[in-house]
This record gives sequence, structure tokens and C-alpha cells, in this order.
Amino acid sequence: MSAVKRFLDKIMLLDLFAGLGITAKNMFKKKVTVQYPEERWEPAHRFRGMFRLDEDRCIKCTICARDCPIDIIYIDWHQEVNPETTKKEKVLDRFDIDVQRCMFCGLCEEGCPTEPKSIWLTTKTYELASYDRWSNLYVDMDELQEWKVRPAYTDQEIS
Amino acid sequence: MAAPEIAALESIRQTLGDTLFYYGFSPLVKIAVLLFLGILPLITYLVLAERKILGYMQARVGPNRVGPWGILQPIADVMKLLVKEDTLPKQAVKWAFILAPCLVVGPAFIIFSVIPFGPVAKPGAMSWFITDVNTALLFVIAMATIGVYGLIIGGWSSNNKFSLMGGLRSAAQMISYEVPQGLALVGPLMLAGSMSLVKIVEAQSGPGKMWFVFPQILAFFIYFVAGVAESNRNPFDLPEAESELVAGFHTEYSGMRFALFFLGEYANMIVISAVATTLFFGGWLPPFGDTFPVLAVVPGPIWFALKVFVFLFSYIWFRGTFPRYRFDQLMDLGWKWMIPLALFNLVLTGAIKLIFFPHN
Amino acid sequence: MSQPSQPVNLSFDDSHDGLFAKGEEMELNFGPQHPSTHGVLRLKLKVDGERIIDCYPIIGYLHRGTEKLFELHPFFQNVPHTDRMDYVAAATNNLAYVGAVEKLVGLVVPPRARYIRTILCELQRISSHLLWLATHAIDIGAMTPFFYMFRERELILDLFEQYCGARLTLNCMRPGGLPHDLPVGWTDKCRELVEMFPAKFDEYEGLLTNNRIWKKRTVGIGILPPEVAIDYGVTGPMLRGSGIAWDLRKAMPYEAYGEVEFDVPVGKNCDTYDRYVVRMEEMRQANRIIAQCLTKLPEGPVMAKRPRVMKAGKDSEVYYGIEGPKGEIGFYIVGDGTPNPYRCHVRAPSFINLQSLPELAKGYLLADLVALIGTTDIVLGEVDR
Amino acid sequence: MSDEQDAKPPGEKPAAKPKPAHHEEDPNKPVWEKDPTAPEWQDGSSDPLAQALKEEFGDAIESARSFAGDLTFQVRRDAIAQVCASLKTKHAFTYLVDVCGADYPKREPRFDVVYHLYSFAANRRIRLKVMTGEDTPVPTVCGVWVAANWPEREAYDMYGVRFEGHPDMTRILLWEGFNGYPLRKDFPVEGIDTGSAIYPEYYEPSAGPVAGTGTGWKPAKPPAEPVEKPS
Repeated sequence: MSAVKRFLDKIMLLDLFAGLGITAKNMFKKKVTVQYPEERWEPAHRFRGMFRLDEDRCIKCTICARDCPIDIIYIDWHQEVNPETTKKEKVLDRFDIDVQRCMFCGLCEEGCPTEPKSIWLTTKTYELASYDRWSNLYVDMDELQEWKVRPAYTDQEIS
Repeated sequence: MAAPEIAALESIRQTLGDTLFYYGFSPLVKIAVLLFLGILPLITYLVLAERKILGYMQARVGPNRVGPWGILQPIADVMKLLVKEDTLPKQAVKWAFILAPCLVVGPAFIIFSVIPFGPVAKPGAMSWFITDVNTALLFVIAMATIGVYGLIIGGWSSNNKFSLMGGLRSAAQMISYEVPQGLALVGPLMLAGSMSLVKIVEAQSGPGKMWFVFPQILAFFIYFVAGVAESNRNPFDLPEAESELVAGFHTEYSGMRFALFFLGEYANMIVISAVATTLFFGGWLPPFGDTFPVLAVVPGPIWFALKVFVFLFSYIWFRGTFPRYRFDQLMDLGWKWMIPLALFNLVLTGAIKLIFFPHN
Repeated sequence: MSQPSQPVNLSFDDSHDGLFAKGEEMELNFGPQHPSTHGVLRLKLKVDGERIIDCYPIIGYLHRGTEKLFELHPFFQNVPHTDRMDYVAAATNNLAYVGAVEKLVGLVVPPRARYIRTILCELQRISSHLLWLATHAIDIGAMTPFFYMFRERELILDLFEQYCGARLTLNCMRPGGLPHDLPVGWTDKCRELVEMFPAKFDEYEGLLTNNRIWKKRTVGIGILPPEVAIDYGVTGPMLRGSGIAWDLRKAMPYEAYGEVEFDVPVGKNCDTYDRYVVRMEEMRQANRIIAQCLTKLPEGPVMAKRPRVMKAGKDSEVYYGIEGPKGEIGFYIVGDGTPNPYRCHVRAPSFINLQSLPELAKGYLLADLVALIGTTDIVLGEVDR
Repeated sequence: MSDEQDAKPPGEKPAAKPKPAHHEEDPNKPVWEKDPTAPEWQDGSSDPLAQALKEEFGDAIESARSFAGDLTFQVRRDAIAQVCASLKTKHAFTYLVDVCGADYPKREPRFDVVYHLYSFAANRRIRLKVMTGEDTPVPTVCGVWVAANWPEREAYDMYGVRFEGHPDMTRILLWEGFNGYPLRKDFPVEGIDTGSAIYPEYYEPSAGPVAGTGTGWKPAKPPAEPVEKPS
């Protein structure tokens, strides 16, 4: 019986029609395409996007720079006396991140001892494409702090 | 539907005289109209339709950026292909390399000259076909065969091993599938008793007649499968087989020459669909014979187009669903299944016709 | 374990002898830039028409010296580097590496971390197998499965993103545990996915498993008898496709695998189709494991107590292997008392499995070669490291 | 969206913050909250396998130790192929997991070749180690397991350890003509000048791309000044 059924299946091309049925059914299913510039995909809360730095919280311990597997965080600081509190304080001279080579592993954020973190990657930014690597993907202290969402390029920006 | 009976045409006929009008002016006008208003837009939009349909089958939306719903996409594609650099490999055999795309496109277009898109005209008007040859079926087979030479020559002249393999595969495919295709066409031929495509369509209408797909379901099946193979479409797209042979015979082609191959492939699809419609699905005839006279209100050419579209859709559907055969399996299928089945069908049809309708 | 429903003609060579008369041999360079070499694999082929007489893989186009990199960084900094070896299965790479470090240092992982690791690894296995099947199918010419599988793979990647913030290069494990606990609501989403998957697997199988063209292209192609498979050291679905029910998850249970139930599917005919069936079944089993882990998921910490700077003992060495989606992925780590590994060697399953490709491919046709590259399931990032 | 950007980072505290250290360990504490205890080398010569091998090969088995449960045999270089053959045929170690090299430049001979074997029957993994120098080839085990072919080539490629009797002793990941063996400890991380070694027709000897000039994986030192940005 099963042999007959198998033979009939073979003759009737049921296997092929089953496949055709699946593709036909999928024609009417919901499409998953995200129409990118108009619709944007919203990253998860923990998304490791672009860096942000909070200079006030930073205690200049340079653990993030040491924890970075590819050494792209460059920190210089000096000590100076705060005129208000007359206490010695560490002041950042330089906090640069060379995002060109960054692999967004998040170890810098994980190593940061302050609570909440002074450097973190959860900026939900993924539009980091740029026309010039050095000017756009080498971010310094000010840029790290004032980082807003880097807007997707518009027609005006290209021209 | 009545053929275009326009007063202007009548006056032209009177000016030119019957001979010049029917054998000179009228075919030229039809060719021009068919080519530039019919086939070429159809092909370009077939590409779009294919991408759209495949997209919808594959959980995405297909091209939708150029114009609303992407309807200007084909124009952008054509522009791109026209302005792209047309590379000519240094070690290619130049004349053959240039000739090959023409050999693919030309015959595919020529076949349209014998396909009846609509009924024969009443006297004094243009018919819905360019010409009605009484050996049209042979003509179709002969022309379809030439197209394959383009692939072989293109594959060979590129001086690329992958191209050569693609060319050889298409040669093997042609040899394996021309035969069952030809044999399958003999079935309707026997039923109609004529090689003229117009006569074959007419033989499917009238009381007690039916579309040849019903008595000739086997022949139709063989013809269509062989046709898919002939036009190098999935699951028989071995000569291109992008995952195996990079791009097969047109690996080295670019720009407009590549576009010609592309054009040829889609023209072939339309040809196969049109011939299948003509031979098996009653050409321009409305479905259900005379049972529903209301269907006859729709003009014949529209019925023809609808049927062709159904075939084209199934082409695309196959592409969206099936894996690819291996070339020896493809030839197995051709020689071990299709040809015996086609021969069997032939004998059966002949015997039935001889025994039951000896005078038909 | 389902079996192919029709008997297989094992004597491929004999049945086609007449068709392929001996002709002139030709050398064909297949790759490194070729649509179906899955990266930058280059094969020097000797072909007779389309029949492959000899096949010599040339690799190294993606060599990045990962093992040298490992030696330069402290243990915990190396985890992101492991992501980049088998970049479609980062979680299992992470686990193999951190497992080796834990074995070296003597860390014990809390139970919640063990369960979460198991869930992550099995999700990764499904996503890796989905990617494998997608590319395998597109190699054989079926275009649509690719998109369906990517559709579902995206959902898994979304889960990864919600967990650790990255979709592909996860960096989601640390020696001693996990960097984060699961976010709120993650388990519900994961459970939804797990409930959805069986229907999706059926859909894929509907497109391929019984399809006669798919069967023609895979049944009886690339036969790797069990003894040859062992001799070549192939592991993972390749080995199980050859009928050897060996799975490190069963043989040497790690993480939570000892506490969940699952079956090890094996093939019978040692061919490409069997390996396909094995991998399909493995996805179902992975789904089953995830469901069990979600039910059993204990509460508690996800990170063991560990020193800030982890140092291996002087003159210590371990080998730790786990069952990755592609086979046994193992790390051989030598410690010398410093925070860096002195030597870190990766036993890359793709590298070892690829070695058997010439054996598989000999005598088959060029069209089969792409199916065979697909069935070995290589990732060149891991082959070349 | 920008509001979220400016918000404080989500407070994802690691669930398991190490508790403040106590002077005395609480015995009821779960094992993962105690300090890790690193495994130690143990003598493995009492293992039946070690005894059997010792009996068969005598001095060729220089030592049998175990670390973290892995039995490790130090095998004399010239005997490795026979030991492997015996392990495969008599002790059912049918699966060669891996072969790799290791470099100890301070030691003489400086290289180790490490073999990992697995037995399906005993569900057991063991390790064999062979010491070798740059000029002393190691007998290949390709004849025992075909699987050894590529890993041995890799060891040759990375360390310059030669394998005697290997069917195809060529470089595998790097190209023929690469100058040096990159996993040796004395190989510079930033790379070497490979210009003339690879393209003698283009470069004079010792000319060509210079190592560590920014094309390597890491600049020799961080940019001294913050990069000037075009405004």
C-alpha cells in the first residue's frame, strides 16, 4: 500500500507541489523588510552602539583604556587644584576613542568602576557610516560627551 | 474582437494597393508595434514582475524605490545596462563574442512573427498576427534551436573555463530537450491536422472541440518542462548556475551584451509560454468554449495575454521554489523519461485518432 | 531519527561509467572569489569535463593570526577575538574559550549562568544551522529557503541583541560566568520563539526534504564512511551524518547538558542528505533543550567570584572542547603564571572538517562540489583564524 | 530618541557583584562564591594506560602526568609515530583531535608538538607531547591518522617544526615564501618586512613595506597629538 502511495506521489509530483504551495502561501504573509531611511529599526536597550562619556563621573582611572583589547582609547590627565573646593582633582586632557578599529565588544564599559558607568555604549546608534574615517570615526572628549544620534545623511549633507 | 478597422488604414490600403499593403506595410507596422509596444516593454516589466513576485514569495517586498512600487525600476535597469562599460576580454574570440548575444535574441524575437495573438481579421482589416505560415510549427522549432547556438558560442568565445562549461551544458541541454519538445508538439499537430498555428487554435474551438491540453495533458506537460529547460530557467538553469559556474556562459559579458542575453532569456520564456498557450490552451479563445458567451466579450488578445501571464507566473514560481538539477540528472530526465513519454503519447494519440476518428 | 525514504545507490561511479568517458584533464581554479565558496576558500581542481579528479584546497586568505593575538592579551580580553573566528557561531566560540580558561584557573560557574550559557549556545546552534541550510540550499539552487531562514535567524539575533547588545559578535561570556543577567521579559520572548520554531522547521522541510530535485542532488553524494570520517577527525554533524552517535554534549556533558534530555540524531547512508537530515533534527533537539532550560532556569548569580586579574598557574595547560554547531571546537591553553595565555591553540572544527573535502569530492561532478562545500559547513574565519 | 541618548546609561548592574571579602570563608558558601582553586600537576604513571605504554615503549615515554584530568605523556621524538600507532590500534584512540606546536624559546630544544587524542570507547582524551628543535624533524603521524595532515602543516607553518615523512610539507595558512614563522615568540607582533621576500621582482632586498607603519594591527604608539580634524 505504501509502495503504491509512494508511486502515486511520485507520479503526481506531490513533493514538488507541496513546495510550490509553501512559496505561494508565503506570498500573502507579512513581509519583514524594513524600509530603512523611512522606517528605522529600534535597537534593544543593551545595544552596543556608539560611545558616550560622562566626564563628571569619570574618575580617570584609565581602566577602560587598559581593558580595551585593541588599545584604541587614549587618555591623558593631569592633577590640578579645584579653586572652589581647594582639593586636588584629576582633570582630563584627552579622552580619544579611535572608533575606526573599535569592535564594540563593550569591555571598556564593563571595566568602568563608577556606578553608573562613565563610559558606555548603549547609545542605540548604528548609523556610523561616514565618508571620511579620520574625521568622523576618531572621536574626542567633547564629541563623546555631546554625542547625539548621528543623523543619517541627508541630501543636503552629501552636497 | 474585431481587428482594428480604422478609416486611415483603409485609405492607406487604397493608396498602396493590396499587395504592398498586405505584404509590406501591414507586417512592418505590426512588427514595430509588437516589438516596441509589446515584447520589449513586456520583457522589461517581466523582469520587474519576477523580482516583485520572488520578493513576495521570499518575505520581502522586492524593488520599490524607483517610482511608486518600483514601476520605473526596469527603466533604471535598462539605463544602467546601456551605459555600463562593455568589456571585451583580450583573449576572447571577438567576432563570436559579439555575435553570440545577437544569436540569442534574434531568433527569440523572430518566433513572434508566427504567433497568433488574436483571431484572423475579416477582409479589409489587419489580423492579430504578423504572418500565418502553414509550416509555422516547424518554424518555431527551428528558430528556437538557433538560440542555443548563441549560448554555446558565447560560452566558447569568452575564453573562460566556467563559460565554456556553461556553453557545453547548454549544448547538452539542447540535445536532450529539443527532442521531447518536438515530439510533444506533434500531438496537437495530429489533432489539428495542420502546422499553421492559426489553424491549430481554430481547431480547438467549435462544438465538440476542446483545448488540446485536455486530450494532450502529457504532451503539454512534456512541452512545458522541456520549455523551461530550453529557456534555461530554474530548476534547469544549469548553463548559468550561478552557484556553480559563477554565471555560466555569460560570465565575461557585461553591459549591453549581457542585457541582450538577459533579453533573450526572457523573450524565450515568453515564446515558450505563447506557444504553449497557442497549442494547448486555445490561444485567443475564451475558456469553457461556448458555454459562457459572456466570456467572449473580452477580446481574444486579452485572453491570450492572460494565459501567457499564467505561464510566466509559473516560471517565476518554479524559480522561487525549486533547487537546481545536476546536468547528468537533467539529461537522465530528458532521455529516460521525457522522450519515452513523448513517444508513448505520440503512439497513443495516433492510435486513438486512427481508430476512433479515422476521417477527421 | 528519520531516514531517507528511498534506498540509496551507493555505487555512484559504476552506474555512470558509460556517461563519462575519459577525456582530457583540465585544471580549474575554483575560488577564492566564487559565489559558493562561502568566503575565500580556493580549490585547485583537476577536472575531466565536469568530473572532479583531484581537489586541493588552498586556504589562508582570511588568516589574521588570532592565536598570536591571544598571546598578547589577558584572558578576559580574548573573548571578543573568539567571536571573530566562527563568526556565525560566536556564543559557542566564547563558551569553548571561557570553558578552557575556567578549567585552567579552576573556576566554577554558578548554575544560573550554566543554564543561560546552554540556552545561548543552543540558540546559536539553531542560528548557525539556519545559516548553513540557507547557504546550502542556495548552493544547490533553491533560492527561497535562504530568505525564510534569514527571517527566523533575525529573531534569534534579536534575542542575542536584547541579551548582550550585539547580534553577531556577541562577546557574551566571561571566564567565571556571564557579563549580564537576562533582561526582564527575555525568557518569555525566548519561549515564544521556541514555540514558533517547530512549525518553521516543518516549512523548511516542506520545501526541501521530500523534494525530488533536492534528493537527487544530495542522496548518495559525498559519502563519508564512518571509519574514514574518524580517520579524518571530522566532528559534529559531519560525523553523526556518517552514523556515529558521538556528541560531546553527551560524551562529556558540560554546562547544563547533563541535566536536560535530548537525542543525538545519526545518519545511515553517510551522504549529504543524511547530514542535512541530521542538522535539521539537531535544530529540533536544540529547540527542545532550550525549552527545558527555560523551564529549569534557576535563580541566583551569574558570575562566580573571580580575581580582577586572572592568572593561570605556572606551567599549566588544558584542552577544553565543546560541541559547536560545526563540530568539536576546542581550545588548548598553556599558562605561564602571567595574566596572558602563553599559548592558545584553537582546534577549529571547520579547519579539520574541510580537510576531508578532497576525499568527499573526488569522483563527483562540479555541481556536487558546491553541495559538498555546503555540507561540510565551513566558515572561513575559523578555517584560517 | 535623543532623549534616551542623554539619559543615564541603563543601570545594568551585574547580578553577582563579588561580596566584600570576609576573613574566614563560610563553609556553606556555594563553590562559585569561593576563591577558585587552580588545578595542580599530578603524577599519572599509575594510570593503566601509562603503565601499558611504559611497558611497551620503555624510555620513549619520558613522563606521564595529569593536569585538570588530562593525562599528558611526554614522548621521545623518534618514538611518537610508533606510540601513536600503538595508541590507535591497541588502546582505541581512533580520533586525533588536534596537533599543534608551542614555542619555549628559553628551553632547549625549544618547540613542543602537542597531540590530543580521543578514544570513543573509553570516552577519554589524552595528550602527547614531543620536544623538538628547529633542525630535528618529528616523525609524522599522517600514516596513523589522515587527520594529522593539515594540523601538522599548520604547526610547520606557524613554528617551522618539520615533520618527517609528511606527504605535503608546505605552508598552509601563509604563502610559500613567507619569511619567518609567525607564532614563534621572537616573531614581531607588528609584522615583518616581507617586501623582497615575496616580490623580489618589485623590491630590493630589505626594501618594501616596512613593518609597524600603521598598516599593522596596532600603531607602535598612540597618536601623540589628538588627530587634527578638517573643519
